[in-house]
Amino acid sequence: MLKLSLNRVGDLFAKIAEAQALYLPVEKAGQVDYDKWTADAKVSMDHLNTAKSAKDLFFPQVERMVDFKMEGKNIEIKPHALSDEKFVLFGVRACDMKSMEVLDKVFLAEPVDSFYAARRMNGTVVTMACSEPEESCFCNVFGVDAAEPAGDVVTWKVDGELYWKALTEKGEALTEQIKALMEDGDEAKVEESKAAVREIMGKLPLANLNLAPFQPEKLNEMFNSPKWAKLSEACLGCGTCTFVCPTCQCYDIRDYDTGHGIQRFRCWDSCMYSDFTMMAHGTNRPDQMQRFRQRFMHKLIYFPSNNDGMYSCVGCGRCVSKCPISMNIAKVIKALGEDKDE
Amino acid sequence: MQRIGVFVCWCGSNIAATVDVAAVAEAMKNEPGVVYTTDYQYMCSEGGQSRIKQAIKDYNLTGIVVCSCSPRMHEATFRKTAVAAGLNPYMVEIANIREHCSWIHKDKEEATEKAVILARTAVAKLMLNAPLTSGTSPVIKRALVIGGGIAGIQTALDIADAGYEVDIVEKRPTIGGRMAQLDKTFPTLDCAACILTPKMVDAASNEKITLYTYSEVESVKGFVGNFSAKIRKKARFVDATKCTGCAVCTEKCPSRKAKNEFNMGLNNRGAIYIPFAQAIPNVATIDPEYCIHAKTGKCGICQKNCSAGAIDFDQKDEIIEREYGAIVMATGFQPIKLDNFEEFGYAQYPDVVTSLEFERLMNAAGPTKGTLLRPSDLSHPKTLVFVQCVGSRCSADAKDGKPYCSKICCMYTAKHAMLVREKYPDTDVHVFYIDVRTPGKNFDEFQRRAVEQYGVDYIKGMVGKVTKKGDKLMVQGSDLLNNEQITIAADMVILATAIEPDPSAKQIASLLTASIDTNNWMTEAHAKLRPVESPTAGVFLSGVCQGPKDVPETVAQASAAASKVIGLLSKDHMVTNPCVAQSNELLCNGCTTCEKVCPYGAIEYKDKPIVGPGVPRGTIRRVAEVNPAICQGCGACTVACPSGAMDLKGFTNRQIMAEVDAICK
Amino acid sequence: MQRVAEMMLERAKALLADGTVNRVVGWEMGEFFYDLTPAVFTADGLDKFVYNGFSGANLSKYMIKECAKDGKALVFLKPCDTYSFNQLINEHRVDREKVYIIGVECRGMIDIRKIRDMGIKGVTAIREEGEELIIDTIYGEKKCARKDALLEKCLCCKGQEFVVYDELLTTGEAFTVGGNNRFAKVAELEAMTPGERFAFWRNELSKCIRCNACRNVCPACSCLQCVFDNPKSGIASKANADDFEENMFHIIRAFHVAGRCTDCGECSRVCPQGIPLHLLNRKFIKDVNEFYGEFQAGADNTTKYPLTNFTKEDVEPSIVTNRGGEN
Amino acid sequence: MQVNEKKGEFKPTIVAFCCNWCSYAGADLAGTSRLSYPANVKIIRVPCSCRVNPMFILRAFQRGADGVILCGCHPGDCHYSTGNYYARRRMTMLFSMLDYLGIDRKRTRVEWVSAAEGTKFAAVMNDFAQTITELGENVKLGDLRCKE
Amino acid sequence: MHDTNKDMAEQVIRMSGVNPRKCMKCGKCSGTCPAYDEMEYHPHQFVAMVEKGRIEELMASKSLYKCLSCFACVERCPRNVEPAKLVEAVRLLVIRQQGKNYLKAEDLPALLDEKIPQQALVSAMRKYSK
Repeated sequence: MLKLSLNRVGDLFAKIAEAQALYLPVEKAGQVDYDKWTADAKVSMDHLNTAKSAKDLFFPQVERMVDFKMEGKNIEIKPHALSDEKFVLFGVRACDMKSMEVLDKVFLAEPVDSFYAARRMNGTVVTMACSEPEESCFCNVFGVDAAEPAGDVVTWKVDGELYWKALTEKGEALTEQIKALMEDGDEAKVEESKAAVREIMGKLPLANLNLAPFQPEKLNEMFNSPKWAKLSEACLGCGTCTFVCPTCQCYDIRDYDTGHGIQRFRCWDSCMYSDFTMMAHGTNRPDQMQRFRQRFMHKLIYFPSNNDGMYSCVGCGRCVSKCPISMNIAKVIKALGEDKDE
Repeated sequence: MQRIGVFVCWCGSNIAATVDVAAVAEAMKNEPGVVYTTDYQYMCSEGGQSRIKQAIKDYNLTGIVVCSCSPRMHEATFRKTAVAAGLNPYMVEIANIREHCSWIHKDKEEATEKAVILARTAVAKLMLNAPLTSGTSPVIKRALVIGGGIAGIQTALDIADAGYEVDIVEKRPTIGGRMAQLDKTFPTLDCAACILTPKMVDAASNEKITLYTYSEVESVKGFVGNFSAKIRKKARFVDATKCTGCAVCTEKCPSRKAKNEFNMGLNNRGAIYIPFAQAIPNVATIDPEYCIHAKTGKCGICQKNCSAGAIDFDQKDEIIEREYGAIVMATGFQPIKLDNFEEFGYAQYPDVVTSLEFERLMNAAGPTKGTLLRPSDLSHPKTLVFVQCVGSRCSADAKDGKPYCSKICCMYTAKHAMLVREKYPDTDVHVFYIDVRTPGKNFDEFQRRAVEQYGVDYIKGMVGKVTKKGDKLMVQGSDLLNNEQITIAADMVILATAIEPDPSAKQIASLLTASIDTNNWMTEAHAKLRPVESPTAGVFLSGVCQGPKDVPETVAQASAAASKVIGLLSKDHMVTNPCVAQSNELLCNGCTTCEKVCPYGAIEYKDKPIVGPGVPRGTIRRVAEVNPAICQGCGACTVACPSGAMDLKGFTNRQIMAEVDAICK
Repeated sequence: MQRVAEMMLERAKALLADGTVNRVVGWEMGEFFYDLTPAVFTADGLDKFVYNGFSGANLSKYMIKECAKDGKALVFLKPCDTYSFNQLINEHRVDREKVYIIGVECRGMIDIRKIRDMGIKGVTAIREEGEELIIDTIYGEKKCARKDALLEKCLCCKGQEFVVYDELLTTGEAFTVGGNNRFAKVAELEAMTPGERFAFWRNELSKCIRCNACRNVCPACSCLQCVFDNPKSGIASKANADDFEENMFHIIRAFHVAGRCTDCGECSRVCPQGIPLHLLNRKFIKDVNEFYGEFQAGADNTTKYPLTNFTKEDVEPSIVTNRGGEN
Repeated sequence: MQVNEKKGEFKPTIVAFCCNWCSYAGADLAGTSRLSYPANVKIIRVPCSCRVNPMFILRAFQRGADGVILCGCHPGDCHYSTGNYYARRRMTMLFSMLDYLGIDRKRTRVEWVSAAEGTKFAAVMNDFAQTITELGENVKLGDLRCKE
Repeated sequence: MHDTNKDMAEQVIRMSGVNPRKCMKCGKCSGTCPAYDEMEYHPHQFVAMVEKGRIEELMASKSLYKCLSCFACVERCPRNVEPAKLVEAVRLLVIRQQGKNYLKAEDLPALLDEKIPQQALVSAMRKYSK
């Protein structure tokens, strides 16, 4: 394990950025999101969760897929090049790291999504353990240890020092690049901080959400629960929850006529939208209750059914804090998990 | 997919000298949808047109772009050409490469490049064109004239002369209007009754004209060619078919409290009355407000004295419903109320009168039988002061009065002054004026005659106040030319009162969704080019309801309105402009924003069953519906509509954006 | 506020009991003190009914949906919410006959984001003690002044007038909320150079993720299908593919609600990216006031809205293009 | 935007929306009178200035226009009586918003040009083209995808 | 027009809030003025002279103090020109120029006539001091 004084992280970032692009939490107009590091970027080391999740780096909101060029009446089809930018993603929290496992299940399963795969291959993820969890956090419910994230490299912030430990080959390679800045670190201090964080995690208000009822065999019962109507009643049908969610992975494919040709791109879609999966005959989920139900059934029942029990929620709490009407997965788990209908 | 032909015109050398027409035709070959291009010397010539027709047939074209002169010049020509070849006329687009290109540019390369872009733009628009069909709506061959003054009478007579049925609705018991109250008319000084009453008789006797006197329009529905009106025929309590107009009842009636409206309230009339001797119809009317029988159930003197047995106390209001193709507003005017101009003492002193009251005092059929006697003591006035511009030309923010010039006062004041001096040479007549405005045939000569021949004393200045001293009215005013303040001891003061639209105009305008201005004058469809039409199609303006006018102007406008009505009624069907707004009911949320900006009242909101993808069966929503017969296609509603439900056929959002895209490409 | 909340519950029960209404639209208690959800209650769910400093959500727009249902609904509206409701009446989006409105006193609503921005983490409960907020967190008790945590819209409170209601529940106690000049920030931006303004808005609008929360919460955005969702409109877009689309969406949205926006502030309140969207709407409101005379959307049911109206003496667009300063 | 390779100078793209009854006819008169204005001004005919949706103006900038001008009948002379009054308010508001967003306010303009004002039409277009040429290429409100 | 006069005219217009251009020269103000005969310049001339910038002449004229401030001209002007307000403004200009009021409160007792009604006193103060 290596360490570096937090006062010198600037040097660390500069060093990393020498060899590849560096993305990390940056404050812009009062909001912290992943952005490219520059010497004058306002890097936020303390912010717990970025507003948008780390998935943006691998599955961006808009991705160009193919161009159609028109010359006279001829059309030429030009697939858009895959991203070849080598980059380091720094400061990913345990929950967002966990979300990559979920996304990998979707995008790296056959047929492999080449856009996603290219970005995954080119990216090295440096995670950071949490030190001050929020009341909206419930990653522990999904088996995530906020104190010990996965990733290519994991870091801890303890007593003014950044502790650094490579976990994978990619991580080792990155460590080689920056080793000169580092000194050896003391594992015991990190262990101490891990224990403290785990203790807080256990005491969080949402720490005891009960996932036991959400089993594949309960599909019909859950689907037909009368509670959905009440839960979805106030839903605005906006895409906030899906867009800030680190695991939501639905997209739409659209064409844009530039006047000289067509650019085909994909962009995030939201199952909360009224035109989600709009088919020739219309939409297959005509009311908001059905759309709302889809989102949570997918996260809690359908996805685990198809992926060895892996829920497609990681408990990051973004929907808890961002939903305009404060309706979120935690409330859904509680309501549906209760034994009896109210 | 469209199959488009592009036809590039040389216009002789007008275009070809500056634009490489062949290059334009060649460039268009690469545009999506274009299957044929050519160029020719004169596309609008018979040769050019037949080439277009031939190409439409040979290449099975679905639409054509003609690159030529302005569409304002030949769009109609090429539309006809397209129709002759079996195309829809709205599948034609014009690229204006003459006025907007070859004529203003010198550099051939530059002009050619621009012509290509203009042609491409027209193609891009045409790609999204859809065939449009002009709608038709039947025209009901009957006109309604609201108001039975000289304007309404003249309009009705002209329409009837052309062979169409006309109904006149007049709220008073007789037609004739204001003109019937006048004594003489300027500048010829012929008697008003002598020229008006024959017209009134004509109107009554014309078999095409139906008079609804003592009647009011209650509601109007529909649109141009197809109005439906409800007319309330108020109960006269006299059977008009029996009444002979002998007027015995009017003399016997014991109720004498009602002011005689015809004489501007200068004397009283009976509760049963005929407004004046030449009234049309010459039928008595009972005013229930003053009728003793109506109040108490007793009296009945008129009934006893009526040899024709025409009195019918049980008569009820009657509602008549009729359909009309056109409606003419001829609601006229009234003098404004002067109660707030306390400086002139109108409300205090009976000898301060308005000009219209003075007309009655001078009139042989008036309360003084034509002898000029002042109201207070019925003495013969020796000194008369006329004041012009009373209540006219006031600033718009003034608490009373009107901001406009009432137009007729200068002339009738000159007339009054002249008549007084002629009839009573012993009088002194003074006129206070701010300006004397006499534009009109023989008008200035007339006013000069009053000064030069009749010695009327015109004083440049305004009256500040009128007070009473003994039996004299002390008129204090300024004489600006002599820079002095003068006081004239007068026997009578006559105020040339501003005129305003009849109060019924506002209400009727709203029934017709016709617009009125801030002073309640009716608004014209175009101030210069369509002065006798209201912006609401099928509604026409006759006489003073549109703005102050004298008699000859009123008659001229009345005939003009009639000719417009005749033009409309001569059609069996109205062909409507197909480039009108259309609301997509699936998108319309019923917010009524479009309705608020429509200048024609063409948009109505209706509960309609909505059928479409994602719409539950049996859904009924309140949505906008555009009446294509009324819509003129300005497009104001399309921008007001936030949901994009409202679009304009022929100029759709998509079409205009395609044009933008093609230009900016 | 507690007293008003009790009165509200009492009235809700009474109106349900006597059959005046068959449901109640209000705010439902959440997991924490601050995460209230708008909800429709019947008699047996009222134990979760709550009205406190976090009842910021404007319930007016829900009434569009409620009016399509049978029977009459009771809704609680704060003074500023009544403007939105009135505007919805003007646009024929709600049926006044199907709604029973109780206007409720409001002393300003709290913005949890402001509390978080103070660096207060792990909030589990908040108590209002006079002008102070006592905040329980995982990391111990914190305090802050109530006025420092108010929503932007409350700092510029429209006042305590209700423009539409059936009955009112107020304590009658005197208090003041807001008092800030709502156009101060707009004026500040106007005073900047165009370059600075451009940078400001790029910085803000580039955060937009096009989640449509602003649009979907907006009482003025009540189209059945938004032009941006309609593939036939020619301008449909689901994501901001570039800077232009970020600008376009917000300009068009502001334009579509111009003259109809009551300045209820919901757009900014719900934006997950913290974009001050109200500054766009307030610019239009300020322009309307300056160019065409003071206008408050929803204040009454008769005045024409500015963009469906005109006077012959209106200012020319050159008033903008000829503004002084650098271009 | 087109850069004329030959001359190497900036040639802005300018879109002019003209109402059918006054301004389009005014443009025709400019043509009839052979009054020249730059060729990069391209006219789109609309029935009335009130038909012009702010969307169209944004669209033009998106697609690469450097300036957009709207011409209509003089206030009071609208063929449809009131259309240009609505257009005037809408454009005032739109322009003010664009300025507020820091977008060059001189790239948009409204002019009232009657059918008799061919001279004015040409003068306005010359002046506007000059202004836009001086401002240079529109970068603040364009869509990069359309410039590829 | 002389420049100082022009400045003064603008000042009078600003102070009075009167727009002399609204005047249509009907003379009703002079027709109604009870003090007309006492005046060198009459109300309508006042308006015209302010419009033409002849302020110095007005300031020098005794007419200024013949105006009773009865506001009849203001009341009756059909164009809302409000001539009396111009008179007041010019008086003020005079006071400002000489740096003192034409009449001071202290001077009153000496001038006091028992028969003067209270209203006249108040009106005099309004006229002669600002």
